[in-house]
Amino acid sequence: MTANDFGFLAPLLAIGIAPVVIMLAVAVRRSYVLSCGLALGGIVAAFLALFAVPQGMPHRVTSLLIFDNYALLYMGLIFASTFAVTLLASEYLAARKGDLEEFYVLLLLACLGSSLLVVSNHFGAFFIGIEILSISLYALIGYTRNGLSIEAGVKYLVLAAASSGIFLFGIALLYGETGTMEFPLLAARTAAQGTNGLILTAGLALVVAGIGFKLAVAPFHMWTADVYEGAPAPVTAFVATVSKGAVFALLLRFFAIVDINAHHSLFAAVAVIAVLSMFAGNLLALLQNNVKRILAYSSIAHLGYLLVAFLASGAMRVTAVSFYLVAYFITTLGAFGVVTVLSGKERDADDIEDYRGLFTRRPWTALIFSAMLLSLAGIPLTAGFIGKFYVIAAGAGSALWLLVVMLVLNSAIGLYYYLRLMVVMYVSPGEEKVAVTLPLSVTGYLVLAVLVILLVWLGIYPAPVIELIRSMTAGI
Amino acid sequence: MISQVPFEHGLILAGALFALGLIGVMVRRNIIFILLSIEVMLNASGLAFVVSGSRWGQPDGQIMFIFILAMAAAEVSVGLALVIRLYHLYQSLDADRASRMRG
Amino acid sequence: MRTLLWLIPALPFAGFFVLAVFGARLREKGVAAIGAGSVGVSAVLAILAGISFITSPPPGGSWTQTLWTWIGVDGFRPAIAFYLDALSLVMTLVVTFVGFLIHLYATEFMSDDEGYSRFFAYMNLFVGSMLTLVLADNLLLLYLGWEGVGLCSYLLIGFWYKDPANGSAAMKAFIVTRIGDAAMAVGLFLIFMNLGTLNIQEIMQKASHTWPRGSGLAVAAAALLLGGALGKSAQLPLQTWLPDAMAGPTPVSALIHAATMVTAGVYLIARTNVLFLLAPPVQAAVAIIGAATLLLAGFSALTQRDIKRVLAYSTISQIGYMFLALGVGAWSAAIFHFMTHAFFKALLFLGAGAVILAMEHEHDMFRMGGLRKELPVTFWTFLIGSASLSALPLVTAGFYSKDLILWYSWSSENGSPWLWAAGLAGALLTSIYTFRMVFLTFFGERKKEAGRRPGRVMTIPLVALAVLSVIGGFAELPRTLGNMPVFSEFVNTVLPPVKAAGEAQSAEAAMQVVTSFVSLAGVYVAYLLFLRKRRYVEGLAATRTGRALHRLWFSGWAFDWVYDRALVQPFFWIARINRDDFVDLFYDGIAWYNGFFHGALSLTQSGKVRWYAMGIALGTVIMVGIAVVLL
Amino acid sequence: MILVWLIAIPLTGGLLAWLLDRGDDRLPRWVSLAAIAIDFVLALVLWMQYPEKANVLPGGAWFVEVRSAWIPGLGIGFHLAMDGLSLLLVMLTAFLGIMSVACSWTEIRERVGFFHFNLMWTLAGIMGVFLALDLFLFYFFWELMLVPMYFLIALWGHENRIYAAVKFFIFTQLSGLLMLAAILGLYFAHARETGVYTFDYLELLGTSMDPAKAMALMLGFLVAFLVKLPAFPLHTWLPDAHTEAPTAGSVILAGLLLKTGAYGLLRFAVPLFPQAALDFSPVAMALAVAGILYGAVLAFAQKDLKRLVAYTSVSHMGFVLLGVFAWNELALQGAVIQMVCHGVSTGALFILAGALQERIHSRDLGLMGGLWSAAPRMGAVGMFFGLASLGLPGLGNFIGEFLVLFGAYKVSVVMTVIATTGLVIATAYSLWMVQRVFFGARREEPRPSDLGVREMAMMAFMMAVIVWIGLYPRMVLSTSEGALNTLRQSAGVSAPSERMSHTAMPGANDDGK
Repeated sequence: MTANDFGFLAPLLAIGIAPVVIMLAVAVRRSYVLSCGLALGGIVAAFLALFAVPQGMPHRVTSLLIFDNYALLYMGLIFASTFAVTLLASEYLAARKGDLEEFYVLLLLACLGSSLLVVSNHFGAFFIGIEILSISLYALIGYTRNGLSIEAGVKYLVLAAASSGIFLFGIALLYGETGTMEFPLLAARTAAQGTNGLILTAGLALVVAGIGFKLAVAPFHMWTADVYEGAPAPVTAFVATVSKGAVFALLLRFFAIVDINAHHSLFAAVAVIAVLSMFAGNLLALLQNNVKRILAYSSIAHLGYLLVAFLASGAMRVTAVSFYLVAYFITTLGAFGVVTVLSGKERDADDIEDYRGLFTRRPWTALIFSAMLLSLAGIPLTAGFIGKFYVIAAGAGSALWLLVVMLVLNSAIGLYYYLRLMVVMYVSPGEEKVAVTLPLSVTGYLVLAVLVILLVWLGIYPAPVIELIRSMTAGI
Repeated sequence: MISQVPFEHGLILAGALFALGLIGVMVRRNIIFILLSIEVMLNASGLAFVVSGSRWGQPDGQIMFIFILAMAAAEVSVGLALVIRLYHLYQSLDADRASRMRG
Repeated sequence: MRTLLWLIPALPFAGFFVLAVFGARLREKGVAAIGAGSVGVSAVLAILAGISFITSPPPGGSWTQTLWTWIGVDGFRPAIAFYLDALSLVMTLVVTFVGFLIHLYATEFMSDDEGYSRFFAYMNLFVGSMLTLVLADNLLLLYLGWEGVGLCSYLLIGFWYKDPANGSAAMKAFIVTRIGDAAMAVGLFLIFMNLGTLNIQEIMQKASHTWPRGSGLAVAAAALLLGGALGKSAQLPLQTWLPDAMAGPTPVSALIHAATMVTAGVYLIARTNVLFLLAPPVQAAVAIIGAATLLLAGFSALTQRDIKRVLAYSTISQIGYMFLALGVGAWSAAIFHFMTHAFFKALLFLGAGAVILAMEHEHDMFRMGGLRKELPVTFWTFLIGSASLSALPLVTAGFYSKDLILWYSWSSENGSPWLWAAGLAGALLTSIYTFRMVFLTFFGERKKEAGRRPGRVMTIPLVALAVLSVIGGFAELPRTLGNMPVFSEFVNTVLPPVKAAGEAQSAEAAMQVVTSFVSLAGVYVAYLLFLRKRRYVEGLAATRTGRALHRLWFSGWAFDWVYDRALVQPFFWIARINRDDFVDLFYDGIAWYNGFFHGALSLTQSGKVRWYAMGIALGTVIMVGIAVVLL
Repeated sequence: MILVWLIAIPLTGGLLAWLLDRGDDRLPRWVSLAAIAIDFVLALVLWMQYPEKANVLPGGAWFVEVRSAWIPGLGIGFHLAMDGLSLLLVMLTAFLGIMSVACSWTEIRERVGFFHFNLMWTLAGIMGVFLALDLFLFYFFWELMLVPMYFLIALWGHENRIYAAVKFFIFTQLSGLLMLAAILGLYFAHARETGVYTFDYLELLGTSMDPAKAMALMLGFLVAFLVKLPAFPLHTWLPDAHTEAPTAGSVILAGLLLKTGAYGLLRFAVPLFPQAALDFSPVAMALAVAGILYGAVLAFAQKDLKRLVAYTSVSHMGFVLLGVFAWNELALQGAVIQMVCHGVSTGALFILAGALQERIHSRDLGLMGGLWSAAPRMGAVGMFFGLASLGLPGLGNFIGEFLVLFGAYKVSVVMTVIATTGLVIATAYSLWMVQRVFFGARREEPRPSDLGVREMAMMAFMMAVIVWIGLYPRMVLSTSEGALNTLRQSAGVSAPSERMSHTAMPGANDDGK
């Protein structure tokens, strides 16, 4: 460990120190505003530290971690998203009773776990990162301690732990076959061994299955809707974006090193997962009446789309996945942001009836939500459009025509429920519903406004972001 | 050097344990037993690590096992806290009762 | 004059435009002035054009006035251009002059109708279209006029729109003629495709160079054009619309469904005579269709009760004569019969209109009778018209024209005794049904008081047409009777002369005696059966065969019944059963399956964590399974 | 730059209309009207500058062009260009845009600003489709116009509007995505051949690939355009959407959206894959003919006035499809004329249906009848457009249909003959419609009022256009001539007509037997 190493570690350190500081502060005096502010400060510091990393990338810190542009990009994405979640949560939580300060401790820890995932170069680091993330999430999901929240927390805990067992077993198999858990070394030895080792393939499959749970792809998806529904809306946003994005970033890095195209059977298995996810997600969402569940199912389908790009080869693959993730982060944060700002003290605004006539009551909120839904549906002028275009382009570029056609068919199915949700907001409310009348959340709307601007900007002029992503992911 | 247990034998044992744990998660209704079964799964994975480590004569497998232990402890502590809340809500430890969200 | 040719059709169009836009605000007098006036001026112009055309015949025998290129794509350049030669001049004169008389008549006939201005707007539009048809220099413009007159026919049959029956008759007329028009359209495609032009004169030239006589393409082209002509001229098998078309006001029947539009088919065939000459089978078909039609329609006319339906069947029958003439190559005879027919049939319709008006819109002849005294002018003019229709010898126009046709059907190269016999039988039928009509209407006992009598404005056209119905025939005196074929000489500058087989003059004279005798005999039979000894007829009709025949003839040989069962009902049936578009079932099915799978998958979301764990376990097994099995 | 303005003005107008919707709902109407009228004037100015012989311009028939980078990393450019074909369709768009604002003047009373926002944005999207020369940009506009159209149907439509709107959206979106996949396939095929990654139409022209692949990609394009057109059996979204949409929506759907499908066929599907299109043309022509007859029969069967008109569109657009796949100058010119005239005449029929619905609150033909005596002007106008739709000579639709048939005859005699029978059924349904609505005796009181000044003015303009094109179509023909010739050249010499003309003579003989 050198001083130089610490320079690279600075973002992680900042995000790791912040929860400690908050805990100490809470020990001195409970102040919601203070802990919230400290959390924001910590994230900002970590984000700024990204720009201060020393020269000489890619740089490895021990065999566990690697710092390269790719990692910086994803850390930036994670920090920005966590920042948005923190802002969304600040007013959402303020309306609730109980000890709220620890929320930020957990949130920052989850953020730390995610960040660790994107810099990990070793299954050890991967394991530590994913467990920090998971264990924080158990508590976050059950944080509001009402019935649904607890139920969701327990479900997530049981299933996440079981899936941890699965990928751990897979890692053990890989390790047993190759004698290393370091990605590049593992890839080299795998290639030397040939790609048809039984235990090796089984190990990889188990790892993918365990990760599949985190990504909520079919058939590991069944927890998603329940957890999304039960968790507090800002936490749902975090689960849907940061936790999935970080895991996907890791998956992408791992399989960029271990060439998935060389493992034909694994490739086929992942393709099956992709198709299953698309269909399961879209069909489940079709007539669903709970908005959070709709978004949950929709996220299953979106991960299926993302896997199409993931399975592509060539230069477009990483750019397509990364751009799609950026668009998906913005859109999903926006969608759950709307749910958050509309949620009352008693329960979240997750019934489709809560949205009836929203356009008359709160035109701007309705428009923002429409923009998010359109982006999810991949309609022009939104980031989602460019994202979907990119994914289809990646698929077409690698001649994965079957997957592309499946994607296209599923987009059409998906359209149905996005439109269904959207049109509800514009029909005239039968009688004025006063179920959800919150004071306007200033920070919430601030976040939403920024997200919408980003959404449209990416939809109209994505060139700079595409260039940024390209240059940042060039090393992968 | 102590004669080693063959790698495959160790793996078979670990795999059997793992399967037992997984089946336990699926068939037990009591949430405590489900948590126990998960412990079995995690430990089976740990065993697989140890066996693998011994195959290559490296400490890495054992290090991973220690990680797993730590993680399992953390998980159980959070898990038990949630279980207590659950018990408050339902007056029962039946995992199937916690199914208000569905569809 | 030549540069003003375009004004002849343009004036009625202008009249239409003015009436359509401002008609609702004009008083009846103004409407009448514009409506009849525009056609009148057009008639004057036509006469002036005719005089100048005849006095100083243009080189090549025609004038062409091109207004502008209508469409210019690739080699396809039909123009809005008018072409005047002897044939179109005759047509133009008849159309404008008879048209004007009928307009004049209608100014009184239609007075106090709430659709007065609408009526004249339609009529003007008709005259304009008809003139476009006859003056068109290419088939596409002709087609424009062709469809235009069809449209006006439709509009005017359904003029009294409040009665749905009129609307149905109008639709029937338009749709049946459109069937023929579709064939004609294909004919246009074929001609353009193979000859590269639609200009009529160029077609004539190129066709005779390109296509050998009897070649497949020539036959196809002629047959397709014939299809159009059959529809428009109400010939077998597309004749069924014309009797129903009598639902329109009587001046309409006179103008459109007797004098002008229905003879457009005759004009078309005469205009494109080269094509028909190149296609002998088709020309023979024209003759046979004409002969068959004239007989069938004659029988039907015999049994009608409605005075206008008698005239309608009579019109079909007379056009049958014209087709017969065309078919045997007696081009000028067909046109000559067209002209005389226009005079006397218009006269008969106008007379019938006066009767109907007097009878307060009663059409049934059996409820009329003895009107001779009450409507003297009408009676005498009607009698002249009837005589002309029956071709009473020497003094009527109809005699000269029909005689010519009968003679050529025997003597021309394409003629045959069978055709002649059919024509002769038709002549007998004609005079029987004509005088049946006269006797039933004007003789016998009076059954109803005559109401409104025709005024001066209605009388003038009657008289004028009566005069023409007599003297019109003298334009063409046969060899046996003075030998002054003025008309055919004039028309034959355009139309090919008859290829006669060279029969002797004595044969022609004998033939004329026979036909004269036949038509007089018909009058006597009618007198006997319908005035003197009604019980013969009643007895005849009471027998089983008589009743069946009567029913068959009365219904126009049951064509309507057959078409209804064979075509109309199946079409309605198909339309009805597929109203909701069976293709949509497929998409509905897809939607249903999506909903079904949604329901099925939702069941897997049971909310039980153990079940979810099972899903993960299963998924893992599947994953590892695929990865290992496909290895 | 003027091309950008053409798109930007309605966009801005729509936004303004929405923002200005404060109480007085006349403001949004006037703003929208002004915006689209300016567009129309711009288009007219362009038309006047249009060179007489555009096909002699170097490098194709483009006479206005805008090109700038957009997403250079992927070879996506912001490339708009106009030739005679685009010009005609842009004019049609602006013209019907004016009509659709005018026909909503009294019909739309709720959320007027938002309505006009959607209206203007749909129009802008359509303009974009007609002008885009970068395939990505084309797809962008193609999708862009859907959302506001969806809102128009779903929010201001009739009873069953949500169903119709969703059906419309899903049909077009699904087919659009297939087209996107095909666009990308072409993009990569071109890159593999030349190493240049670009979506630019002009560069993608003439990309060579193996026939099977070309056919697959062509079908991807085709399916999008055939859904939009719509062609049998992909048409079932149309009757629902047309029927349920508000009047302005129906006008735009029938008048413009369908034309984007035809435009796509002309501009992209055939020139990009000439050989595949040629191989496919018998099937396409058969579909076209099936559509002509099927749509006509269904139109005849309908009880709902707007549904009837909707099915007539299926029939009429069949002629366009027939013309496009005949691919000779006559047929193509006919298709273009048919596009323009169908847009105007069907638009007018929908406006009439809307006016009727405003008055008697029904579209059920069974409840109409005898309206002529109460509303003679409406009757006359209805008659006029009924006649236009049955293809009466002297009116524009006749020119279109007949040119198509003349052209198609060169390629396939049998198809042409069958298509011609469609004219008879067209007569049946058009007359049937007029009969049911206007003739007969009026059963129910009160009598509806006749068309007012605003409505009459609209109708007068639309009738004038139809008559003008019917009698003097040369201005339209000469405008599109250069563009169509260029398209035919870019498709290469192996156009269907060239090949088929060898077989046309014996074919004609067979027909004559």
